[in-house]
Order: sequence, then structure tokens, then C-alpha cells
Amino acid sequence: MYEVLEDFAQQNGLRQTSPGLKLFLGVSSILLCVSSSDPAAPLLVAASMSAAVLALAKIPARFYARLLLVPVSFSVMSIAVILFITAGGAVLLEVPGLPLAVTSDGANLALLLLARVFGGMCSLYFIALTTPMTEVFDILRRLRVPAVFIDLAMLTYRFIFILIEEAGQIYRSQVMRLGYGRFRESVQSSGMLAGALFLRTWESGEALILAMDARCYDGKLGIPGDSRPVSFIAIITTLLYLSAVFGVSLSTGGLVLV
Amino acid sequence: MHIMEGFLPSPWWQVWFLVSLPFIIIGLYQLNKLVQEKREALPLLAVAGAFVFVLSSLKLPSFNGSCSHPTGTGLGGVLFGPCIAAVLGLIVLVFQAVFLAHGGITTLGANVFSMGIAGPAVAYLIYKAGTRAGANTYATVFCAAALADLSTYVVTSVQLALAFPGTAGFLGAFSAFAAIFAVTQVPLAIVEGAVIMLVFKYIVQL
Amino acid sequence: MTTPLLETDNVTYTYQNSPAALAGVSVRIAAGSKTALVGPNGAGKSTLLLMLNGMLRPASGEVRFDGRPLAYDNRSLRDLRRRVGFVFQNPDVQIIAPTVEQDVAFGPVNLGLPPDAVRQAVRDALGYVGLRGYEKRPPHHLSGGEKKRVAIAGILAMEPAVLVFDEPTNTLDPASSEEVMELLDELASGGRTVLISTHDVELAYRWADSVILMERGSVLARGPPEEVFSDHGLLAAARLKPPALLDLYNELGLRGVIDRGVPPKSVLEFTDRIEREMHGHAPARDEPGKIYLCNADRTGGDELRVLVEQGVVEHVGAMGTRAKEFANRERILLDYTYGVIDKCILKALIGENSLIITTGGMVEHVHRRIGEYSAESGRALKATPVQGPVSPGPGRESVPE
Amino acid sequence: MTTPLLETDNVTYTYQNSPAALAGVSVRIAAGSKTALVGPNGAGKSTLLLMLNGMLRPASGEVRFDGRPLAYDNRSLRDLRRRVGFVFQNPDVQIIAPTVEQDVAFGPVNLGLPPDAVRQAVRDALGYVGLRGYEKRPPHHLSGGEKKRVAIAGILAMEPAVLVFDEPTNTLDPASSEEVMELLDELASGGRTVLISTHDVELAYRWADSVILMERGSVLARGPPEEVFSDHGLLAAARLKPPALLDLYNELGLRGVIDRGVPPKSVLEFTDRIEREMHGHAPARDEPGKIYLCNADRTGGDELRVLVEQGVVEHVGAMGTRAKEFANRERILLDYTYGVIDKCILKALIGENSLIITTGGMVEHVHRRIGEYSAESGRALKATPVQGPVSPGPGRESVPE
Repeated sequence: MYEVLEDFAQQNGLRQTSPGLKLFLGVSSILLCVSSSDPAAPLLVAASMSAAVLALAKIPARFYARLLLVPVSFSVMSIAVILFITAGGAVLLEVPGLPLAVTSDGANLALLLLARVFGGMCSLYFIALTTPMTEVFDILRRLRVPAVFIDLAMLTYRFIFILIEEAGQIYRSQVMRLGYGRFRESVQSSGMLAGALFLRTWESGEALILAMDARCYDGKLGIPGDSRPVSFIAIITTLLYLSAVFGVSLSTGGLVLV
Repeated sequence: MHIMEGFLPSPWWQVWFLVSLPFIIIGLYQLNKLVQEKREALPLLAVAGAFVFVLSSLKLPSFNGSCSHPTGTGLGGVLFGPCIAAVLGLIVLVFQAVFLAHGGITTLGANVFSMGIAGPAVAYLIYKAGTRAGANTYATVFCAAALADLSTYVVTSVQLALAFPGTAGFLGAFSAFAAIFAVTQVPLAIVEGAVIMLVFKYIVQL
Repeated sequence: MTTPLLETDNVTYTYQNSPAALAGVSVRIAAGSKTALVGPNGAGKSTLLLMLNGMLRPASGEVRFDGRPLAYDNRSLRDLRRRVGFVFQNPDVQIIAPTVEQDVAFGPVNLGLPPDAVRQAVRDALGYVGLRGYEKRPPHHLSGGEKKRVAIAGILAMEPAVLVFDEPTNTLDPASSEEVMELLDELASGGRTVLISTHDVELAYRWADSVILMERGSVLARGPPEEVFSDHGLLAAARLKPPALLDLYNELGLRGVIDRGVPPKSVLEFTDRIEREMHGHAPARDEPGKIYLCNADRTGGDELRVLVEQGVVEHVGAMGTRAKEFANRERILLDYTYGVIDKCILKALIGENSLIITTGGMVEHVHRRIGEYSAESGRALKATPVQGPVSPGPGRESVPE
Repeated sequence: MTTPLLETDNVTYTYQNSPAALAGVSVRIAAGSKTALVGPNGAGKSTLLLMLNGMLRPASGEVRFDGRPLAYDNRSLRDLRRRVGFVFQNPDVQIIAPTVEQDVAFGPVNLGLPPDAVRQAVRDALGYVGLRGYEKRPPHHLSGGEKKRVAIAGILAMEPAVLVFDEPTNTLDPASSEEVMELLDELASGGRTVLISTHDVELAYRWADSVILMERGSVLARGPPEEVFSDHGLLAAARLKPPALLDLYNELGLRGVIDRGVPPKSVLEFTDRIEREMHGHAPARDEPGKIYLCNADRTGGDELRVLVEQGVVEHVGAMGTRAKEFANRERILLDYTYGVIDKCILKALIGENSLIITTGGMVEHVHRRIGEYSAESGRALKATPVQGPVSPGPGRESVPE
């Protein structure tokens, strides 16, 4: 029922590339996007990240296109607000009868934000679609993130998939008994679904404690994975790419660091 | 309501990280202690986190938005205290960002504050106040859930208005953001309140 | 050939990120038939079933109900799902209301029935599955078999024409499995079309009148079970095991011990076949035992208890959930709760008397089955109806003293 | 009698708000035995199993491991659980970590093994269950059978002396069930004590060397399966069905068609019995077919392919996960994946050649089984080892041309 990006991360064209490098590339791109004061660099990031996702990771284009729609509703609304509350510069458009106007400053800011969200989201997709969470846990451990946090995250990860599966089945069985026909029924059915899921969660929790005890739980979880060698060419390419974006960013308006 | 990746400029995304950080640090410290004393706390928190995640990925019969379900984390707050609930909120938000593309990495600080800290706190307080005042349980639950949801959107509006006061100033920007998000968030809060109330009713019947 | 009730025409389907789940599947389900979709896990059985009530839409190909291609707008889907009921493998995902009654009412309420009609539908459905009196119970305190029956009642309450069961007996123990399969038989004998998916060849062999063998998203074979399952190569290709009796029969055939022909479907038939093989004919015997047949809806428990206590009958079997309930209530101990008719014929053949308790349309079925057997085997057997106070019959075992 | 490895002495247990789950149960599990706890759902099987590794504490009575009563402090419990491994019915309950590797490592890590030893234990356990190469996969991308094997590997990695399986084949399809049961056989033949609970009489009948029949929290009977399961009354009391072959055998006995004695446990034995019954003796026959036996650890695929391609053998079977993997890798099509030895003997008896691929300790087991059969039946059969390049044997089917 839910298309979880993680499923693609587990098997994509860049699965074997070092997760550390992918994470570094993705996060750096995001930082470059939010720091750029001109839309050019974020748009470049958006284009190159999308290209990497489609051409290298081989994510189906149709699925990726639908993903790009996820941030639209949020961005459209918030950018509309910014468009109207930011004055300054030439007036480009006036709403007749209302004290609302779009000015060039407002339009520029809106454009910049749109580019940043676009670039940022594409970078986030790059990470989400190519780097399995299971490998991110290893990186977090190497970064000395507290073990209790990673353990909790790992257990949560496992149970997310168990519960998603169950929720999907319950939802389906409700649909088959016409549970989501009208609005009222939908609310009722959602409540039932969430309630049933709560019950299941509770049972899972108890079962998990039992299972961990049966396997001699002593406060430890898993082993550090073996680090994969990073290819020299990959590092150089990544660094070259990031410097290029950095260059574009500097030349088009500079960086806003703080 | 999640702020998308790339939307918060410097220095605001860093600011919200700094604001949320103390809660997380205290939460981690408490969590460590809790897990050492009561080993079964970890699996319980884990399934609670998974539950909140799955609940938030359900398509509620409302507009497109996915919500944060601060009531879920609020429940964690009742059980384990607000700081541990914040850690749980952080984990859920990371998974939401990476699995569902809701939210982002640089905006994590701001989102943790609105949905992992402020929202659950409101839910917690209203629930406490309601039970103490002897109000109808279902009404209390409905209010706690709906208002917690509303509060996260109010906080988000504050965060956006601070970052983009425009020429209208903070208050003007805030009212603009609050007004436009009300279109989706108010119905969502009511639906969520109703759903959580039904869940509560469901559990009581068991 | 008449138009089948349900039909798929070369349907394909692929889940995201996976190989094809269905690679061009065409099946025809006749109205009133008992069909089993047989194959290992992952063969595409569930995917196909989910297509039949429009939960999944084929990537290509067509699904037809009653001759008309499915439409996928909300209205048509609602209509379809009311007519094609689907019982999930795991009742825990299907029964989610806090009480049995509320759960069974879920479908009828969504159909928009008035409260009285809903109540009636719930009462009927619970009665049918033998769970009257369970209305207020919370489902998660029920046993596996009871949960399954609640799930079935929830679908029955919507009065579908076709019932689709995904792995109906998975995780159930033998007694609960038998109850569920009997329920399926009752449903089919009541004129409904019943379709199940299973990886249990033994079960499909006994129950179905038509089998569709699937593996890796394709149909390997279709036909009557004894034909499909006799082909070792086919079963091996579908990673399934032949039913034990069929396996034995084939090995005996290979060694030339027994003539190969239509394979026996039950222990009864098998015994007869071997006996005939050994003696060249069915040996003459003493007077066969009697088979008493009682319609639990029409008889009181007292009459039956007399039969049992006076030693007139040595074995008692009940068919159907209501009959078993009846026996339970009347404290009549049951020796047979599954394969009852065959067991009683077997006993009659060795000269012992038995009693079959059943209800409704199943009474006719018992007469028919015994008549058929009698005609085939040339041994005069028939069921003696029990009505009102019974005078001890003239069977070999008479009233003691 | 020597001290049993595991023993319960009149244990009782009651869950909150329920009738007694165990009402005074005493069982003895001998070291190295293959025991099946058989009963319907709700008979108390799982409760009893959970007691054996201290997950539940009896309300009264005593559980002893290796002669000593269990202690319920944390230290003793950890120690016990390392030695008595418990595989849950539902692998989803048992698999904890986000990847296969991390999950299998869970036990060893918590036992405090150094990282290298952990890695070794994980590698060995995954190799044993035939899942090498699955290390990085998340459990939710595995099939039901694969999950089960991960769950087993997670327990094996702790190297327990006793392995307890709650309903090991529930929800698995026949092929996966066979794989799991074979794994259990391998474990038992490797000297481990294996205890399972099941409601599948057929399975217990074939697999176990000792059976404990339970119902309503009590032990109804214990002993060798053919004894316990021959008693119809007992099985009916436990609401279970007799195995099909045993049922047929008993009916044939009742009709006087076949002498009642030790019931046959397999299609092979049954076929022989009927044949003997009909002809008074095992009929003389042509030269029996040959059974080739290959140790997959020592032979290359080329030699075997030669055998198959030249038509020397007509049937190929593989026993054990590693052998099946080997056949898969070498693209040798398998005709038999379960009950392999019996199938090959059956083929040899009708003069056809076959090849058994297996590994490790199972090689000895094949020799033994064929030797036993040969001695019992008086037919000279033996397994011909395949080593290095094979010259076509002198079997009936020689090299074509």
C-alpha cells in the first residue's frame, strides 16, 4: 500500500557504492542548496541529483516523478505567502481590490526558495533511494552517535515494516467490506484501523521482549558491519562535482553561511 | 506539518537544531538510564515509535497532508517523560524524511521542536488538565489530540514567520502563514482528534 | 459451455521492484463450483484472488464477472465487492472491531442497510457459522478457529454470490480446519460459488471439484483434482507434494500390484479397491451394519441418546457446525467429526452400526452419497432416518438384555 | 534409564483469567532424541515449551535440565537459554535486527563473544541453513521459508545443545516445510536434541522417534508415533486426525485384508507390505536398479551431470539444504526433494536407477537406511558412491549407443 523509498534503497544501481560517500554527497549538496543565495546552484543540484537517481541508481522515472510531487502542496502554500508578504522592488502584480501585491523582491525570494526546496528534496531523494537505512546505522555508529539511540532506531526500523504490512492488510480488508465509502465511514474505519494497530503494537512489544530474552539479551544489538572500500575515482568525482556546485554558487551570488 | 528540506535558510535551521538539542541530550541521558534499569523499555519504545510512524503514513480521510501525530509521541511522553518522547520523535522524523520524503535533514531541528516537543507537550498538558477537571474522557482525548495537532501547525507558522518576516513583520507574516495553513490543518486536526478519540474508545472497549 | 461466473483473460501483474507476479493468467470459475487454486507460496495465488474483487487492477488483460469486464470506478467496485466476498488468510487483519457483533455488522452497515436489517444479517451470519451467543465477546480472546468463523460471518453478512478464501486452513489445527472446510461445503451446497487458494494438496484433493495449479505466476494445469495431482512431474514443478493416498496408489500401480485407473479419493475407496484386487471381487459378507441418519433440526436429543446408550449404534458422527453444536449441547460424544459418511460406510461394511447427525441440505447429501456408494460397490447400504422416538433397529447389535 | 536431558515433573501453569494451561505435566526428553509434542491448538504445547527454557515459571512442579532443577535468577536463565534454543512459531516475532547478519549476530553478541568469533558464528549458522549471501538483506524482503531459516540461524549461532521449535512448519508451504524438517533432521543427526510442537500428525508420524500427545493441559499418551497414532480413540480425544497411511492401514486391518502388526511408516513400507500380502512373499524381480550416492562436498558437478545426461540415472534427489543449493548451482534438475531415500529405493525396486546428492553426516545415514531396508526386505540393494569421474555403471539402463 505504501511505497517506501527504503525498498528502492535496498536494490538500486548504486547499492554497492560506499554508503558513507553517498551520504556525504547528499548532505553536502543539501548544505550547498540552503546556503546558496541564487537559484542557479540549487537548480544544478536538483538536475544532477535527479540524473544520478534516474541514470545511475536506475529508479523508475514514473515513480520518481510522483515523488517530486510530494513537496508541492507545502511549497506552493508557503511560497505563496512569502510572495505576498515580501515587499520591495518593482511591483509586478497587484490583486485588484485587495492590499496584495507581488513585487520583484518577493518574486526573487520565492524563486530562490523554490529552487532550494527542489535541490534539497532531490538530494534527500538521492540519499533515501540509494542508501539503505540499514547501512546508515553503521555510519551513525562510526560517528559515535550514542548506542542507545541507534539501538532504538534499529528496533523501530524493524517494526515499522511489520506494522506497515499489517496496517496495509487491515486497510485492504476494510476496503473489501466497503469501509471507506463515505466520509463518515472513512473516519470510523480509520479509527478502527488505528485502534487495531495499537492493539497489535502492544502485542508486538510484549512478543519482542520475550524474543529478546529468549536470545539472551544483555543490552547489546548487532555487530558493526565491515566497511566497504571506497573507490578513488568515486571520491575524486564527488569532490569535483561538489566544488563545481560550490563554484557556481559563489559566482552567482555567494554563500550565506549563517 | 513538516517543513520541507531546503525551506529554512541559515541561520534559522541551525537555531532550531540548537533549541531542540538540549531536549534530545537530556532525553538520551534519561533513556540510557531507563534502559539499564528496565530492559523492557527499549522494545516498548521501539514499537511505540513504529506505531507513530505507521499512523502518520496512513492517508487520513482529509486532504493530502500527512500529519505528525503528536498525540502518538504524546502518549510516549505520558509513559516515559517528555524528553524521551522527543528522542522518539526525532527517530520517527528521520524515518519519515528518509522513507516517505516528509520533512528533511536541515529542517529536522525545526520539525523535532514542533512535532516532537511542542505538540506532545500540549497533548500531555490538556490531557492532564482535562482529567483533573473531571471532564468527559472522550472530549478530553479529542481536545488533546486536535489541539496538539493545531499547536504543531501554529509552531510551524511561527518558525516560518521568524525566518521569512518579509516586509509585513513577524506578526503579519505569522498571521499570513497561519491563515493559509489553516485551510488544510484545521480539518486535519479535527479528523485526527476524531480518529484518536475512536482509537481511545476502541481500546477502552477491549 | 455456459458463461463462467468469474473469468480472467490473460491477466498480468507486477509488484514494484519484483518479477512478474502474474504472467498472463486465464481462469474460468463456473457458477456453483468448488474451485481450488493450488500452488506454493509466491506462485501468484493471492494476487489473482485480489484481482477477482477489484482490489488489484491487472496491468494487462481483463477480469470479467458474470460476463461483463470489471469497471474500476468506486460505484462499480462497491457493487462488485458486495457480490464477491473475500476472506483473508489471517483473521486477525480482518476482525478489527472490538466485539464479534460489531465486526460482523461492519459490512452490512457500510452497505447502508437499516438497523433492523443489519441486526438480522448479523444474527443469520453468526447462526450460520455456529457462533450465536458470541455477540459481545472481544475477538482477540477467541481461538484461531473461532476467529476464522467470525471472519467468515463478516463476509456472509453481506450475502455475496461468490466466496473467495485465501488459504482458509492455514495455521488452524485439524479440528478447526475440518470445521472450516465443512462450512465451505455447506456454503457450496447452498448454491454459492466457492473459490479457495491453498498449498495443501491433500485438502484440495478431498474438497475441490476443480483445481487450478499455479507456479511462478502462471497456470500449470487445470482440471479435476485426481487428474492434475496424479501427474508427479506437474506437482514437482509446482514444488508440491502429492497426497499420501495418491502417492501410495501410484507406487502400487508402478509395481503392478494394483490396476491403474481412476485413483481412489478416500480411505474408503482405497480399501475397497485393494480388497477387490486381492479377491477379484468384493467378498460376500455378513449383514452390513446400519447407518442411522438424524436431522438435528427435527429431532430431540433424547431419542438419539437412547440409540447410543442402548448400544444400538457404536459410532456417532456429526456433519456441519450446527449438528456439532447440537451434539455438544445434548452431550452426545462424537467419534467422527470429519469424513463422517465414509467412516460410517466403512463401519457398516464390517457390520457395525453408526449414527450420522446433520442438518438441512446435508441430509439429502448423505442419502445421495450412500446411494452412490451402494450402486458402485454393489453392496446394499442405505441410511435409516431417525424421527421421533426410535424403536431399536434390527441391526446385528441389538439392545442389550 | 539414564537421566533425561530435559524433564518436567508434574508442572502446572495458569494464565490470567483462563482455565489451567498445564494441569500437571511430566515429560522426559532424552539427549539426542527427536521428540514431537502433538496436540490441537490450546492443548498447552507452547506453554510447556516456554517452560523448558525458563521463559515461563511453573506455578507448581519442577523443570530439570541435565538433572538439575532450573534456577530463575538472571544468570542461570541466560545460561539455560544459551543451551536450550527456542525457535518461535512466527519468525516475525523472533527476528529483531534490521539485517539478516545483525539478527543472527544478536545472540552471540549478547553472549559476549569477541567480534571475530561473532562473525564466525554468523557465517557458520548462515551456511548451515543455506543462506550465505543473504547477510545484508532486510528481513522484510525475505520469503516465509527464508525468514524461518534466519530465525533458526539466529538460535544456531548460540550453539545450543537442545533446540525447541514451536510449530516449525506452520504457514510454510510444502517445499519450505520440507526444507525446515530436513534441517531439523540434520541438526538431530549432528547430535543435538530436537523437540518440536505440532498439530500435524502426519509430520510427527514421519519425523519423530518419540511422541507426546497432549490435550487440555495434560499428557494423553507418550511413546513411539506408530503406537500412539494407531489408537483412534486417543487421537479423537485430542481432536486430531490420524495420518492418512495409518488410517488406511487400520481400515485394511479391520477388514482382514492385511495382517495388523507394526504399521508402515512410509509409502515404501506400505507398498512392500501389500505386495507381500498379495503374493505371500516379495516377488522375485529383475535386477534392481542402482542407487548412486554423491557427497556434494567432495564431488564436482561435472561428474554428476555426466550421469544424468548420459541417461545412467533417471531420477535425481537431493537431501539437505547444502545439497539442494549445490544441485541448483550446478543446474541439476531434482526429481525428489523430500523422502528422497525411500523414493530412490522404490525406483530401484522397479529396476530404475537413481542418484542421491547429499552432504556430511547424511551420507552415512543413507548407507544405513538402505542397508536396513535391504536386510529387512531381503532384497539386495546398496548405494554406490560417486567419486571423481564415474564410469557408467552396469545398471539396466546403460549409456545410450
